[in-house]
Amino acid sequence: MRSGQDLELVHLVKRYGDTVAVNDINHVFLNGSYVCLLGPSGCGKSSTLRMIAGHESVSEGSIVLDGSDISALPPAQRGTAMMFQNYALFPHLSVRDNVAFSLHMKGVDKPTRHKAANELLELVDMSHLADRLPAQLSGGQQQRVALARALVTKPRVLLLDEPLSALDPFLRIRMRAELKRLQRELGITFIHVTHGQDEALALADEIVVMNNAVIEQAGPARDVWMAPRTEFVAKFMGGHNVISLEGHKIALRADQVRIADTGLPATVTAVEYQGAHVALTAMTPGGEEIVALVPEADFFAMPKQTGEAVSFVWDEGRVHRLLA
Amino acid sequence: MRSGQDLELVHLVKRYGDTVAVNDINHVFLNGSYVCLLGPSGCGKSSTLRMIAGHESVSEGSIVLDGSDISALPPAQRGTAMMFQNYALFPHLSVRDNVAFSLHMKGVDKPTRHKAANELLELVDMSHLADRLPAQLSGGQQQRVALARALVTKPRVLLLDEPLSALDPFLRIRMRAELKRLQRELGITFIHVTHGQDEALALADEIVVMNNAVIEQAGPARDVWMAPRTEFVAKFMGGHNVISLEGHKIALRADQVRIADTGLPATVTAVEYQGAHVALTAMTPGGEEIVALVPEADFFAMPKQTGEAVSFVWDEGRVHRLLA
Amino acid sequence: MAMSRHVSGWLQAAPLTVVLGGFLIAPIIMIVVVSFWGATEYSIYPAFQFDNYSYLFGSAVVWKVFLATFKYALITWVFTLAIGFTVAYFLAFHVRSQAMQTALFLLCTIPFWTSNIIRMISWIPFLGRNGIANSALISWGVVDQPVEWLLYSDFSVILAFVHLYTLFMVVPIFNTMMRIDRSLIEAAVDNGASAFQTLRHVILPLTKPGIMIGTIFVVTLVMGDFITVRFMSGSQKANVGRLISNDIALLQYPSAAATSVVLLITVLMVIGILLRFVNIRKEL
Amino acid sequence: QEIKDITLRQFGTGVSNLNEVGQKVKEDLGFNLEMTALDSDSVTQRAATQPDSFDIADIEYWICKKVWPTGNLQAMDTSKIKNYDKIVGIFKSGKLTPESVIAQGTAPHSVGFVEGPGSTTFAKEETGWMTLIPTIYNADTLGIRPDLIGRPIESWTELLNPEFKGKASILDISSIGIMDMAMVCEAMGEIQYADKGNMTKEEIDKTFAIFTEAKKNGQFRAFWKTFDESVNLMASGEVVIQSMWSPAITAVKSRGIPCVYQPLKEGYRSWGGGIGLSKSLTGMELDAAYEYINWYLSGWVGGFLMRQGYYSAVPETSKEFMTADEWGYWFEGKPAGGDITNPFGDVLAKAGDTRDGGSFYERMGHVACWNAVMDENQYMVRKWNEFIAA
Amino acid sequence: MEKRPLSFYVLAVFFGLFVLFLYGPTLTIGILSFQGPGGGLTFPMQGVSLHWFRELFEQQAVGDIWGAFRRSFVLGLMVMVTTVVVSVMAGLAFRKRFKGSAVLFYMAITSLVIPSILISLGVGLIFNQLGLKVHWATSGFGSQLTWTLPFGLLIMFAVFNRFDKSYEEAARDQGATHWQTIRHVVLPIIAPSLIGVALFGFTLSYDEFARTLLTSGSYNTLPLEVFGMTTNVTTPVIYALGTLTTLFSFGIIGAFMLSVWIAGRRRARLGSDAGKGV
Ligand SMILES: Nc1ncnc2c1ncn2[C@@H]1O[C@H](COP(=O)(O)OP(=O)(O)OP(=O)(O)O)[C@@H](O)[C@H]1O
Ligand SMILES: Nc1ncnc2c1ncn2[C@@H]1O[C@H](COP(=O)(O)OP(=O)(O)OP(=O)(O)O)[C@@H](O)[C@H]1O
Ligand SMILES: [Mg+2]
Ligand SMILES: [Mg+2]
Repeated sequence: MRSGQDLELVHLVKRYGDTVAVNDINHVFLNGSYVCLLGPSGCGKSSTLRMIAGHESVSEGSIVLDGSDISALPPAQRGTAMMFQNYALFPHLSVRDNVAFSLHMKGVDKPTRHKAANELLELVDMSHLADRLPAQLSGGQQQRVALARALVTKPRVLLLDEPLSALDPFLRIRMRAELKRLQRELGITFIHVTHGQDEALALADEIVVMNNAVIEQAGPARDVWMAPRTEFVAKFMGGHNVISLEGHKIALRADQVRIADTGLPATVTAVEYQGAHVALTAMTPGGEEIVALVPEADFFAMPKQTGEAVSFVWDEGRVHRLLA
Repeated sequence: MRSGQDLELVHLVKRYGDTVAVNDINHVFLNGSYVCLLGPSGCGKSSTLRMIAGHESVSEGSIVLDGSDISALPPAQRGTAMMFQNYALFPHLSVRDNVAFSLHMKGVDKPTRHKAANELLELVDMSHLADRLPAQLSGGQQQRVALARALVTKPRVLLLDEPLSALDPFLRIRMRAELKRLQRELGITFIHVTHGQDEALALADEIVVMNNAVIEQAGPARDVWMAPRTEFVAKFMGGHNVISLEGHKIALRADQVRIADTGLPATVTAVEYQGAHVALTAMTPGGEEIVALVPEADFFAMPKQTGEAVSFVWDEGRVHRLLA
Repeated sequence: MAMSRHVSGWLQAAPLTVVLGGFLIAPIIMIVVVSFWGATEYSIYPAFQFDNYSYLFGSAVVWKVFLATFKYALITWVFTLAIGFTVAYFLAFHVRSQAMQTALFLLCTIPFWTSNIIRMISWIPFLGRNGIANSALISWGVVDQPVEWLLYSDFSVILAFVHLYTLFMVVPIFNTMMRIDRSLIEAAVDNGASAFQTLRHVILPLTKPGIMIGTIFVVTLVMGDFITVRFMSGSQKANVGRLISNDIALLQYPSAAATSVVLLITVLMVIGILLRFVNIRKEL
Repeated sequence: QEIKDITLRQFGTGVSNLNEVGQKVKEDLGFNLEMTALDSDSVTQRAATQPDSFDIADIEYWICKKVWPTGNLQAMDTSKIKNYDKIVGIFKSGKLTPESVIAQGTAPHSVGFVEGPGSTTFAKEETGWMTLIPTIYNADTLGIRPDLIGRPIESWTELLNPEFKGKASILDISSIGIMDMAMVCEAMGEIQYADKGNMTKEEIDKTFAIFTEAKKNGQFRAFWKTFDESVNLMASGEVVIQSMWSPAITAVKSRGIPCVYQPLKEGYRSWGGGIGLSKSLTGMELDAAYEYINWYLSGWVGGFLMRQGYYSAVPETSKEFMTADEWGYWFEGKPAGGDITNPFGDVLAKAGDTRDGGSFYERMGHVACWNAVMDENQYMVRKWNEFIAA
Repeated sequence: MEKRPLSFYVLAVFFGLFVLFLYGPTLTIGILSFQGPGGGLTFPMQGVSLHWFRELFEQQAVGDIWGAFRRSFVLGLMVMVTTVVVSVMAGLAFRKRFKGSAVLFYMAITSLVIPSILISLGVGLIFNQLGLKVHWATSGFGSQLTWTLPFGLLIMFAVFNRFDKSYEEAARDQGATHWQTIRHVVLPIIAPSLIGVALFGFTLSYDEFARTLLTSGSYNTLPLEVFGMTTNVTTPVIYALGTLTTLFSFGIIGAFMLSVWIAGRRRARLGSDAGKGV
């Protein structure tokens, strides 16, 4: 639901010399929503985020928060806060002082700012390590401190640039649950840049898929995944086959493709075990690749080898026609 | 099948001062198999691999290849070759010279060694870039060169330490297919260290799960995933719930848990959209967490919110009792 | 394995050890030994006497000279630090392109390639009673008499020191600054720090190692100097180095050696204290 | 071995260690003479400590007093010196003329002879074995900038006159400087020295006390250590009165800046230099060295040096290498008939100019003391260091 | 282009002044070296000419500039080569944390901070007492090394701190011997830094004064000669020399930069699509 407090990008452009990093994008980030900016490397995600944060000047267009154009304000006055990819914790300050840094800068006295910092450390469950230096923390712990530090300014919008990419897969999954929980509790807008579609799907209320400096598709996570508009989105979101059918490109979910006795003939080119499923890649006579995600029990009941001939079927209703 | 040419670790121990990085492990790597060493950070995977490669001395025990103890031999004489995580391509040498390096060291003359290098570059499809320097290659290209360089010594065992971790997710999936293809073609043993269980499942003939300097479980990928022996393995491999049932810890696959009207009652704590599925996390009255992986169509037919009460059921036959 | 590591380490370190042994340790030992010797007009003879030291510690002038040496070191340090830090800060944080940074940095290092002595004496025509500075000041009407203290004074000595040694401050500070993660600055700005607060609370603390290394260079160079003080003060001022060089010139080696020993101990103590604040090997 | 392969290594101060001499030696004698110029402290140091680094030492007599006892030099047989008889008396008996009074300080003759080869103590009179063969000497006084002072200067006391506060200078070579100081203190009537060339500790203390006081009051602009520093100080106007060496005056004058080598009523402070042979010289090299010495005294060098304002040890032979006008101006104190140039072609005096201080006999006849090394030298050196550091 | 904050302009002016301060004397010398034949060491200029440069190439009244230059150049090269070799070896050694490395490290630090004149004095004394001749190529050479080696070593620390050990492991894996690894992998990779060490070693030696003062023997090195000239020469010849040595230094830096640039171009010609994916 749109409200007066949304963050809005209006004809936003970013140029670095001749490179156009962000090309005239328009978008409304609903207040209190968790938005993931998704896209391949170099598509302009960070540039967009950094313009919102105020760390990069706006070449053209404007950024409107709460009805007023913030694009000329200094970072600290925008009502946004940023959490950096490598966390950017001040290495010479203790965890508590890191969190209290912005209050210190405002001239808040020590007891008050330490109290405020402690509260936030409590929130991210880091009170017990408040006196450590950042170098003495693990990646996940550092991330929480960075989060606490970003939140201490009571931002309206929290910006996160690939916050999970420095963590190992195990921790990544745990931390993403925490991010989500925190966003729910605080009720503020999170804008989270990532190039992992699983991360975006898991977290986002809304996914914004960028490519080549423009927004290819934006919408609720499920809409994007269920109905990719373009071939790019379909491929990038994963789990989809893009094949030509009757002169049109269509997207077909891999988990909807079944092996049958008749159907589209194909030759198995790879078999990848994925735990609950087996991904069976096969080549059609037309030279297109199709992946079928077969439940492992079904697969092992009738295993296929590379080189074997198979036939694929799917429900017609599952076919989704692509725009481009 | 065991053959005389297997690689065998016998009571292998590695100590760094007081730290025991590898604690008395025994394992047979079957000749020609693709083995993944899987485990959390710091569990001793790299140490094991580096002892096999000869880059780390063996504190105790021995490494037997082809029936003879190689643990005292210099790296180049072991019949092993290593591919490094950051590829360690010599930055001052062209791609071809990188691949030809070991032959150069042996004193092979230029035409001969270049010919050999070209053959391997052909194999990894990099012939067209043979004159470039490593800095002029993308990550994926560098990886192929590193592979070619490791293979030029005609090793019996190729050791790979997190070979895919420097690549972005998209590329990672493509390169892992190539690794698998190559291993099949060459028919030599690959020992691949990773901490991604999806990677291990997709690639490995055999998975060796390490934890705390010991091997927790080893076996074919499907066995490990279907029948984790310990709680640690069950949790680490993912997709499993570990709950207490009748005084025993059991593992239960998340995709086998269904929502029903009666059954184990629980309260939803998180809903994570994953594309084809939705991961529903809930808390049992006993304080245990259960994840149900619900096909998205089913879920959205009857969506659940955080805080809602649900009941879970599963087929008794799917319960798998854990050792510890 | 462990054994061979030490042995090959020793072999590789041997040349360095030999050079330092022969041209650093042996000379120091020699100086210590000779500091107990006696001297005639033209020669020195082995002895074991404390005359040189008792004279050294007994002379008020010597104490004053040590004090002056510290004074020069301290004042020079303050100026080189202030200037060096500012210059490095400008280069590291205000110059945007790396090519420009390198170019400007090289620009600063080029004068370093002209002989120190020549650079030093070229201040003389500038600062003299009828030098450019005074002519300019008079023609602008700032003063009507030549300013005497521009040359052959503490001012000119320190000016020359600052001129010669500021670069030794700029380089390590610049080096440390360049290694500060830029996102830390953004994080500070994001947290509402003003440019000055960022400088004070983030950049300055993180630049400390560079400052320490620069300090080590400047302090030791100034404390060991003997030629700048002589030239720039017209022989009117003295520091410990001059005391030593005068003694050497007059063949009073034992006395020079005794002064040297005291100077060496002083310098090593100062450096020892500074090294407590920085791990040089890590900071490079 | 042929004579042309021989190379003799000579070192000394920039005053007389000139490359022209080396070239002329090559022309006239056929062998090589390598010249290294150093400041006077380094000269002493090298003569005393590095006997192998030279064949010929071009040093001053007071330096000789320090260096000779080290045994680094060998005595020279005067019978091999052709012009020995023509060497002026100052270097043999100490007397310029039979009636002269011997001045205080380290007079050249007092360190000019030893009993025989190998002897390390000086003889009282001529023995036939010379330590140094005299080459060059002069009478020094204060140099002034008449244009900036604007009144006559007559006494050494003017050096400490507060009128010249911040505009005076002396040289920073202890053995020479102390003598200038002594001249000043004696002229001021503050101290009566028994022998300025051999002061007692009390005399030394008193002398330094007076000068240290002056230094602290800012009397001195700078101290100089070499000839050219003094030239620069004077020429740039940093200093208007200072102890100075004769050719330094001419150097200032040659830039068109007025400068006078002011004769003072208390007399001159004099110095002399000579060449000595390294202990290690033997055989053909030694012969070549004697040949060089004889050549040195045979006039060309003398003329060369005298035309720069120094005196030659054998003036007679030098006369042949000077024009009558030059001889008249430099030696006899007569007004110049035409432009007087130095060997490098710089004009040092115009027609009608006379030399400051007059003729050879007027100048060398008024020597009050010689640069000296005294018995309390080490004590003096320490005090000197303290003075410089004060 | 983005707008710069005011502080940028303030600092830019400060930096400009600093550069002026650095170059002022060099420029003064530069200008004064073009004095007319009648000119002195100070302003005002008395005409403009190349007289003093010509003079520089003629025999001076005293001293031997070109001999000194030659010696300094040779000595600089000697020191340069030795510094590179010894500091690389020591750098390699220090990576191993061998026994006694801490002591050696503190020795190197001492060598760096010890007042130069003490080295001069000590080495002079030793040679003297042992009855050895001091000579620029022996005692002078050794004394200069005590100054250049610690610098070289520190640079090597910096280099090896950033050196990825896996290059060596890869080489060992490929069958390279210890020596081959150094020769074919380590040295080529650190070569650019070695050029830096070499340049540094050469300059430090070429400019070294205090440590050579009592250790160079009969023949002066260039800085000693210049020092001698400051006391023996009253003409702008000394400035001409200064100007010339500065230009000489520029030449060396220029040649160095040119070679780096050419190397860079040669690589660039081979093309690159790094970062474009597979
Ligand atoms: N400071 C800069 N100067 C010049 N070009 C830049 C700059 N920053 C980014 N770019 C260019 O702008 C484009 C977009 O960059 P951006 O960092 O926004 O991409 P991204 O989507 O964040 O990529 P990644 O996933 O790799 O972080 C790229 O082509 C990049 O090369
Ligand atoms: N050179 C070393 N010196 C001391 N301890 C070491 C060294 N290398 C590894 N260790 C320790 O040995 C243990 C195992 O390290 P290892 O590198 O084998 O783990 P890993 O499984 O490869 O972890 P990761 O996934 O983080 O690479 C860790 O506790 C580590 O800290
Ligand atoms: Mg980015
Ligand atoms: Mg590892």
